[in-house]
Amino acid sequence: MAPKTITYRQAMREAIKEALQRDDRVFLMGEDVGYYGGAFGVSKGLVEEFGEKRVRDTPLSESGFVGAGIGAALGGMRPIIEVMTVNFSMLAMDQIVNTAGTLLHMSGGQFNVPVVIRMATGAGRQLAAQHSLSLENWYAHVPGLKVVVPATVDDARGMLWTALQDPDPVVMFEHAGLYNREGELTVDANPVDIDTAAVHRDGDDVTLITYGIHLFTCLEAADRLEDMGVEAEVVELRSLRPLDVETFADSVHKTGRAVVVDDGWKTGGMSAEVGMRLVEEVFFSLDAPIRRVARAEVPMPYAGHLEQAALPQVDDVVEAAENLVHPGRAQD
Amino acid sequence: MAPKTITYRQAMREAIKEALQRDDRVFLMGEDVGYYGGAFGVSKGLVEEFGEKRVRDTPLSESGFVGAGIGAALGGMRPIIEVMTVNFSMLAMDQIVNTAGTLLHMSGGQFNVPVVIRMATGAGRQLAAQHSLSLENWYAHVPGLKVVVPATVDDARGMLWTALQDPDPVVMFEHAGLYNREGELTVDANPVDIDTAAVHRDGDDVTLITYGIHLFTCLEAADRLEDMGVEAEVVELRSLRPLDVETFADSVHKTGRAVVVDDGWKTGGMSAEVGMRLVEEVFFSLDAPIRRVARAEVPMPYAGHLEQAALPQVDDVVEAAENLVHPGRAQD
Amino acid sequence: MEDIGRDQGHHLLYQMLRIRRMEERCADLYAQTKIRGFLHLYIGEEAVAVGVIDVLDDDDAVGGTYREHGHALMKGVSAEAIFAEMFGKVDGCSRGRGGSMHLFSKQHRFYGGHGIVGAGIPPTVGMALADKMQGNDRITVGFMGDGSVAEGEFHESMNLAALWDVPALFCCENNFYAMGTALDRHQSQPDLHLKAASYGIPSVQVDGMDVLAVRHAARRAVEAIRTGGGPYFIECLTYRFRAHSMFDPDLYRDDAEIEKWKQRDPIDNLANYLRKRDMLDDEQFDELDQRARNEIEQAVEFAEQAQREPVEQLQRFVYSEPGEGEQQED
Amino acid sequence: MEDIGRDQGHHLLYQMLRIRRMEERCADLYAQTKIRGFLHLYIGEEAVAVGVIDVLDDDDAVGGTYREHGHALMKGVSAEAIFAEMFGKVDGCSRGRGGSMHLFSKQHRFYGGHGIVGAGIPPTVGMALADKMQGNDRITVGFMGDGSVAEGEFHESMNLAALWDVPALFCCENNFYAMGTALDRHQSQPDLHLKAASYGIPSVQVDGMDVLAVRHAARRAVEAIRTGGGPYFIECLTYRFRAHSMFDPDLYRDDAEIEKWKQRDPIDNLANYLRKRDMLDDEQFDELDQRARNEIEQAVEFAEQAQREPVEQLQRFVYSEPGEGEQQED
Ligand SMILES: Cc1ncc(C[n+]2csc(CCOP(=O)(O)OP(=O)(O)O)c2C)c(N)n1
Ligand SMILES: Cc1ncc(C[n+]2csc(CCOP(=O)(O)OP(=O)(O)O)c2C)c(N)n1
Ligand SMILES: [Mg+2]
Ligand SMILES: [Mg+2]
Repeated sequence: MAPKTITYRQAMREAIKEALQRDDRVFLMGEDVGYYGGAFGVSKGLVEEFGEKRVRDTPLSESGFVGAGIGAALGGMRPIIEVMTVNFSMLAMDQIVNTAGTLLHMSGGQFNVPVVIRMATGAGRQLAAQHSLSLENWYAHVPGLKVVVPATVDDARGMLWTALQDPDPVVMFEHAGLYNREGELTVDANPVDIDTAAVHRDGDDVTLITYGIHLFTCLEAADRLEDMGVEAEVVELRSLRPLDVETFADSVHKTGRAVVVDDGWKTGGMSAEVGMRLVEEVFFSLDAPIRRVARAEVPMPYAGHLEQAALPQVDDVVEAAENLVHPGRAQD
Repeated sequence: MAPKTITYRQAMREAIKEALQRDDRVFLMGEDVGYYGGAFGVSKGLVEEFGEKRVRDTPLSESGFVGAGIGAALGGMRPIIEVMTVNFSMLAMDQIVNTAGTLLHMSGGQFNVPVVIRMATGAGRQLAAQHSLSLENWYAHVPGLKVVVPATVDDARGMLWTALQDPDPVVMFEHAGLYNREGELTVDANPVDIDTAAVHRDGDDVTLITYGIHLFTCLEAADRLEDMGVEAEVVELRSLRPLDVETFADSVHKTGRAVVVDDGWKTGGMSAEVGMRLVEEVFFSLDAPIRRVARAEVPMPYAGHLEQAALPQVDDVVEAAENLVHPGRAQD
Repeated sequence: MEDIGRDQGHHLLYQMLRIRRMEERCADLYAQTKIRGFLHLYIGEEAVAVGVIDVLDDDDAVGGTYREHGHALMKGVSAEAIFAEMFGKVDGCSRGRGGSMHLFSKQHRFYGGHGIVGAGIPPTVGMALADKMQGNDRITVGFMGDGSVAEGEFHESMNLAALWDVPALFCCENNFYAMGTALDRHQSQPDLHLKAASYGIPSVQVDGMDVLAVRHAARRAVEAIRTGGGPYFIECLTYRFRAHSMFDPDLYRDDAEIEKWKQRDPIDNLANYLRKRDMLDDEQFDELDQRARNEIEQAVEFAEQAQREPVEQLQRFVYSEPGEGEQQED
Repeated sequence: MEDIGRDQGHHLLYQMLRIRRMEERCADLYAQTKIRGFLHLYIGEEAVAVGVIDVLDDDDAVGGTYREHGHALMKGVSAEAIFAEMFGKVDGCSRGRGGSMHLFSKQHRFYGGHGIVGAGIPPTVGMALADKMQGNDRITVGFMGDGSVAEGEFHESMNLAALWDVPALFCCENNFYAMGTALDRHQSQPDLHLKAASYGIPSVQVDGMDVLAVRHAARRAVEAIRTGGGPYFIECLTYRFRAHSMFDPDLYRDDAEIEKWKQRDPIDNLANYLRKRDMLDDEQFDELDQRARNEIEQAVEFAEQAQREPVEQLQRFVYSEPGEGEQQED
């Protein structure tokens, strides 16, 4: 079978559809997942196919329906809970962190919570401060949760089923800027693991470590760097909790240099954690300080030129990597 | 005037009282701040003195009353909003982050939000998973917010007034384990700044960087280290946002070694950010990897022996520092 | 219902026309990608903003949702400042930082478009509380959608407003849909004013396609608040003629339903009322309409010409600069 | 009210005595620092847990708040497992991980003490939804305090439960205080059952100091749920005789008020009822009481002897081990 070209959105939709077909206990719930077709069109057509009970529109009640999903999981179902975007997930934060994330431990192992909580994340569409957050790092901070970030169509297609097999809560982040992106679905896309990082490109000079949409920023930067004679290795985290430290530490052990690229704010973001793991694991292999390329520390402005200036760009990654490899040169 | 011995709780109470006396626009609001006297007894007696309007008991409605406090600030008041503990602040997260933290920017500078949001934080009292969080790092991640952590009685007494003068939202964390702690209030305690770190002890061999309750863990560790011939410098952050990088980077520039001690979970915690700042600022002065001593990655268990095992202890700090200074020795 | 005179009638009609023409122009400009991000149009719902805000004093405060262009315009924010904002220009009412969903004007006590459903309600309570604590004789009006009534913050806010007896007017724009979810699929009790009543808040339901009915209800509410002090709730039954946002293919509503509501267009409604009473003829209507169109065209022109914020200013307004922010309403 | 026979009467009395004696013992053990952390006693409120849980089937589920010892015991969790839990021992019903606020027993379908006020309510809706979706003929009971009714999650949950018509029984233990805040200072509508009714949920208020009244209301509710399928709400008017927690100096209540309520002690109430009908004498009472005391003493003994979890196991139960968790109720 030839590889099939598909959008990220379609890949997610197929994943949900397959899950609904394979397991009666699975249902999708969230705001406008039904008749609207999902805020990003991901679940279009599914309510018509599976009915209102298994593709369940909810009122605007993030804490209520996420908590209800957790309860449904305790009661034997396997809910896919869609929180429209990570911005609104703050309203359900307590349920995700302090109910889903604690029940197994607090009950001494009795009550595990098999839910998958999906949410769109990220900026880049001029939605301004309240609709542009990237809070993956907050969820990745919490023991009891697993956090995955599909970036490729293979992962959009494959991660959901694996996550649904997991007895514990999995939070899945889909960057809204990816839905229209096309990619080739490899034939053996399904199933995929949800706890390893992937090396997308080999290189000896510097490692670019990232996740989500900036995989593509980094791949483009690596192309540009190649033209400049710098061989960049690109590592995509895929899972933010657990972190596959071995894969990215091995890479930096080899290259001696790392740039960590993150869509969220820099201070206290994922890139800080990745950086510190490198310090802990391969400090003596480091030839240069670790560099972070992340979002500017500002509530995201609406105006397009300001938004683009606030977000990590290919140029920023190229410059950071180039500076590490040739410290003197950039100043010229 | 001789220095006065006072508990942290009394210092906070005096600070609130003074603020209520000095500025008519100031009022205290929160669950049980009135007739109960505050969950930790901080506001005991104040409703009797200032009346129900200025010491305002709220229903259990974290999002509602925090948002109301934000509105009151917009309307010309200077509310001190008490969220009983950081655990419950997740219910008000959206208001704090996505209203208080965004309004100034979204409005192009028109609507600043002069609130102080106080909350107790931390573990150590066998309150189990849901009541033992330390999420200071989450708030410190957010541009638009300032985050301060008084650890000494001087700061408990002095930071509030300074924070109330700030035109922007300030989140203040009080570790619940500090309220009973006594300290000497220095005569010139008031006012204090809320944006610099403090060096509590000088030393040339290693820098211990921390904030909140673990200032005392670190000071004790430094005493123990001294006995072992290791001179530790102790830096207390005081403010988590902005971070006074200069002070702690200068110290590590001098000592070449750093242990960062944090009450929260390690992954993605404050200690990761502090560590990465050191990598960015003084990488070439580092003689050894930066070490983190933080909470074990587990929802806090109730049982006392498990809780203590999960929390940073003086022993852990001593061992980490000692290992950095004498890498070979500990293995013996 | 109260009778109105010719001038008042023309004034209300004109205000609704300004909003209508503004929103239609927004749709064009979105298609031309001059306006970006989310854009939620108010077409069909004009009688609500106009009827309510018309009875307010200048120093009363108003806050809205992300569907707030009409409220901003009616509260006095200029069309220029609104379009410049949506164009992301520095002359916008939020200096281009907010966009369509986040119009602000401190001068007009318009405290914003809020993007998080329900999250604007608690601050409304707080602003009213501030007035009460300071003895100010002014009220705060918070608009909200039917969808927000399902959010916990609605409930927490109603309880607080009632307990503290604050001078707030809550105005629910019940347009029967929260995005694609019909009212009876998101509310177990679709008579939303009964919800507020269950907190002891005086509460009425009103025809939101009839600006005179809305204005009448709002006037009574405002009087009650100014004399009694406590909160009040108005549910306006209305309808959006357009999709939820420019991204919405609007697959979940019947054409017939939309048509039925269009028969009740609030502008036609008022125009017919005035015509029947000989207070309006076609020429007058056209003149009002032309005036509105001209204002909007000029505003678009202004926005086109306006400057962008230099990118060096990206990090401004994260925190107040020294000396800023101290005069906050005191 | 339904009549009860002697056996039933003794059974209910005995259950309340078990709870009372357990709670009294907890207070001692807290003073001895054998129990640590937060401890919230149920003394005075026993009729609620006993009256409601008595009419449930074994495979109905129950969830509570942090004041849940009584519910756990009544649902079948052994006093041994409860005390061992509060002692932080591995034989505790949550292996010492949960403590007083977080008793759990999967075997008894007791899904926990929940520490975050209001946050247990949405999961209750979800558990009932799961039963409905799977066609299970069982119901889920969620207990909550009056304080939780002010939280947004209460409101979101009532709406969801009513919209989805789930087999859930919500039982509000209205003890007139949320910590130190009196009911009428935290609820604009202190008749809490009216709140649930405003979502279209059948709802009653009942004397929570009268176990027979509670049981009667619960039986009717459970029948309604099992036949009709939808949710039901019972508000029990009750009172805690002790402070909110062991940290609470209880400065906000009148002694006279406490005394008044103590006159209505649910145990005395039932005992008097039975005595009047010649179904109980002093000797029988003492015998029941002694049986309860013995059970509790044995449980304390068990807890004393039980082992602590080895510290090497600290990180267990953060995630399921391979093979664990797959049998989750399916
Ligand atoms: C808390 C939150 N959840 C979800 C959204 C996404 N969203 C934006 S508007 C909307 C529907 C709101 O409907 P309603 O309150 O009736 O207002 P209307 O759009 O009809 O004016 C939704 C779900 C949001 N902005 N905030
Ligand atoms: C969300 C949240 N806010 C605050 C608290 C602190 N707190 C614990 S119990 C309590 C009072 C609850 O009162 P009520 O619901 O009436 O239950 P009762 O204790 O009377 O049984 C409060 C404020 C909490 N646990 N959770
Ligand atoms: Mg609507
Ligand atoms: Mg109570």
